[in-house]
Amino acid sequence: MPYVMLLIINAVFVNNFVLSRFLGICPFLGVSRKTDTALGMGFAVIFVMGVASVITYALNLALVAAGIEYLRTIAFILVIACLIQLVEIFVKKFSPSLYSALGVYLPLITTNCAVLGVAIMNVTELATTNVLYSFINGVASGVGFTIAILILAGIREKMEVADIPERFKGFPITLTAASLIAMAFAAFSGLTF
Amino acid sequence: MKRNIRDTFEPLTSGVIKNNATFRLVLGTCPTLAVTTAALNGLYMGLATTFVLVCSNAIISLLRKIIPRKVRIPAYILVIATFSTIVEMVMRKFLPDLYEVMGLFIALIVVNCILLARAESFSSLNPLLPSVMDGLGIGLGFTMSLTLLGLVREFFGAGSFFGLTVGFMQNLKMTVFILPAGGFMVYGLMMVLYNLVVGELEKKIEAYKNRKYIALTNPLLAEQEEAEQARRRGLFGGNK
Amino acid sequence: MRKIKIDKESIRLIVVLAVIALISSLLLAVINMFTQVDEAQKLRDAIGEAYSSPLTDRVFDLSNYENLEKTEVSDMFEAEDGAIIILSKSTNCYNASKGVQLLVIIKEDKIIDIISYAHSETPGLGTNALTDSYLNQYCVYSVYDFGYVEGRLTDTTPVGKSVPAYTGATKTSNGVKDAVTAAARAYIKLVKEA
Amino acid sequence: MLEIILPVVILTGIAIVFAILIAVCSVKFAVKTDEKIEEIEMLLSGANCGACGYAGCADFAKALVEGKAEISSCNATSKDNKMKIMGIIGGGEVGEETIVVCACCGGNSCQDKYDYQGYGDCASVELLAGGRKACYLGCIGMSRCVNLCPSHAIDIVKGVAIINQKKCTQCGVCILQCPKKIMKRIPATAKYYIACSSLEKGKDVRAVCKRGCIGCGLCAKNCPSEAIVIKNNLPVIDYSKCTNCGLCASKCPAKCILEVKKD
Repeated sequence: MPYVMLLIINAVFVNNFVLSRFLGICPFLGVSRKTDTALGMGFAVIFVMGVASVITYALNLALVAAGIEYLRTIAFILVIACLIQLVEIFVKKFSPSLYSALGVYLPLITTNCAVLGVAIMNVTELATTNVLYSFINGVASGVGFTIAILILAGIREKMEVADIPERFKGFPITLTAASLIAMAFAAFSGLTF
Repeated sequence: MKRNIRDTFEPLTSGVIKNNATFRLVLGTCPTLAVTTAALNGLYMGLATTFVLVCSNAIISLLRKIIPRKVRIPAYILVIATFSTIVEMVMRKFLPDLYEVMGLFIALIVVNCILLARAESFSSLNPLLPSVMDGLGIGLGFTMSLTLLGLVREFFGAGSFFGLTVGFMQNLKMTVFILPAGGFMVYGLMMVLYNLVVGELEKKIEAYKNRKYIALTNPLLAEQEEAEQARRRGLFGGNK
Repeated sequence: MRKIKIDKESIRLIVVLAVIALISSLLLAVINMFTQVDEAQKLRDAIGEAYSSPLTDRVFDLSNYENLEKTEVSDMFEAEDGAIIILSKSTNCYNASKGVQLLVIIKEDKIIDIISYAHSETPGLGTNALTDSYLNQYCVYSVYDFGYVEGRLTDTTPVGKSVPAYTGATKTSNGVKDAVTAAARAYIKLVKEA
Repeated sequence: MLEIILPVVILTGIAIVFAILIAVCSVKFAVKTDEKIEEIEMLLSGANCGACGYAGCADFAKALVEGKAEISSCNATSKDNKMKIMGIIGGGEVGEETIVVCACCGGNSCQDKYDYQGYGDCASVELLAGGRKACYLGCIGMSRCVNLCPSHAIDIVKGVAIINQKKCTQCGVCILQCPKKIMKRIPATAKYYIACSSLEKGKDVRAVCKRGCIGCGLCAKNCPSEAIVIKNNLPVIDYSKCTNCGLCASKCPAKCILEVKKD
């Protein structure tokens, strides 16, 4: 049990996927305009990361057994792309509003480095023999991603009404805000396990 | 519609400045922040990405009529991943020392959003040559902005310039620029600078084009314009 | 489940994706065949470069050697002049996909040279702790200076003898320290006590 | 041989499994979008300018299919596309092709009532006693239309707005936004237009603006096809009769009948 807690704290705070490992920045900047779309995006990423972790874990066993390590990246990203396609179909069917809000950014989750990053990290660094740990790590990283994107979305909503210099409007001010959040999260880098 | 020569080369020029991937389209930000801890890394990453981007754009534009809409993303991703894995394998065998330096970046290319974004928005809708041009343009624009970012972060963060340490910066260097926080900040500020410079430039060109066009339509205005020019030339001693 | 009508569209969808996957995997498999890098040969070349004297063909039995936590000693060679060359890998660093792999050369219980063989640390940040100038700081120590509690890697190196971590690359420095400690322990276990 | 077959089997296996899954799901969870909407959306200009009163071309296409909107309310789409769209939804009339011009050529040659030092564009100046220009219907020249034009086709030259017909998509945003309402539509075939909209008598116009139309009626007298009629001191061209001969423009003493150039 303590190992799991450490795993979660590590994935959410210490090695937060967006703020310290620089993965998944495109949707992080793109979709964080409003908190509800950010939340929708966060849940989609959590779902995909969780399922992807389990499937890629099993897939990796097959690849290692077959001895074809080089296929790992392409197999993983194919699985993730198909998963995203399924998520897109479900979201389009069951919540059109979220679908129109996410819109162009839903396919971008596919190339989302975070999802592939989790998949590969589960296999290389974590190298656990227990699929449950990689699932928990996937979900925890998704939660870390959601927390980061929610914080930024909250700030960006405040910034809509703030008086920002002309040139800073749009992405530059978002990046500066993200930089401050990253600085805050850097405080967690002390507690390693 | 027939694509004249200007149209096919237009994506190349517009890719570099007008819709530069890093500063204008804000794509491929993951490797941009992760890799630009040094200018050389930015350069290598940019070149590697350009190569894979051009090849994948070419193949995807060839296959665009065959790939059905519903499964377009997995198909594009397969093409992109295949190319970058091939590049990594070939480089590992035949260029070991270059692979030693760039090995890490090649693996990062697969997750680069630019490739899929360009595949989805451009090369899956246009014939071969414009797609290749677009790949080249966006790639070179990406390389330029990555090297620029790498330069700034390396100079302030590690006090070195393309790897050679700069004397006076040694006791001034702030490693925060190398860390993620610095990365975001430098990226934001550079974007402001970029928009400032390129924005003004474009406005001037736009105004000039409109002005030239308007002189045609409105003879009286044209005369006033010439009178204005002559007065100004008279005022400043008139160049030859 | 009501009968899904198999229309031409979904058939085409499956066929196209399968064909693309087939072609790309075929391509990759073939290219991989031709670009198989012979790891052992690469290692021997690296050792040849790093250490002048030729290697004897003495083989160390590493199969039942129990590695320390998060480290792995993958190869050990003996040079003719008695020096032992160990390739040790540690994953207690920033990016563990390739970890930190060091070639540690030990002669008469003293570490005489350390070379970084392979790593996947962030360029410009982690690589500062893998430069020769930083690694040479370890070359003053003997094999016995690296403490370890049986099976569990601890930082019990005697005070004053430990090498300070490189600021800004603490995780990589820890990786280097663990790799060197693992190499030292392997040397003691397999060479001295064997 | 095995190293070749194994990876191929594994990767193709994954691809087939997921492709089947996607095919099944896309059929089972198909959202009934009327493909007519997509078809129409392809034909529309895609400028998303909003002049038709809908959020974008997608909304406009849906409204068209449901019969709530008329194709003629969109000016940005080309004529033959409109015909095709009419074919799809069967009905509605095309509405003739038009271009947009600015019915004023005063600008700096028109005196100011006061010197405006504040923020904002034409709309804010308009709140202050009907704008800074002495002529009530003169172009204020604070580039509100320039900023709002989606295709950057308008430019303020010598204080008056000029529309670059090459870039203009006739979306009509400037017509909606101009506080003075002096942007007007003329048939695409027209070559000449009256670049003034002042209804004052000649004496008052000339006192305020050097370029305004003094309502002398020379253009009406000299027009061979009697296409021009003077209504309260301002000539109005009846474009059905106008043969684009250009006589009126040459005869006009104030030179405020301008030619439209689309090269």
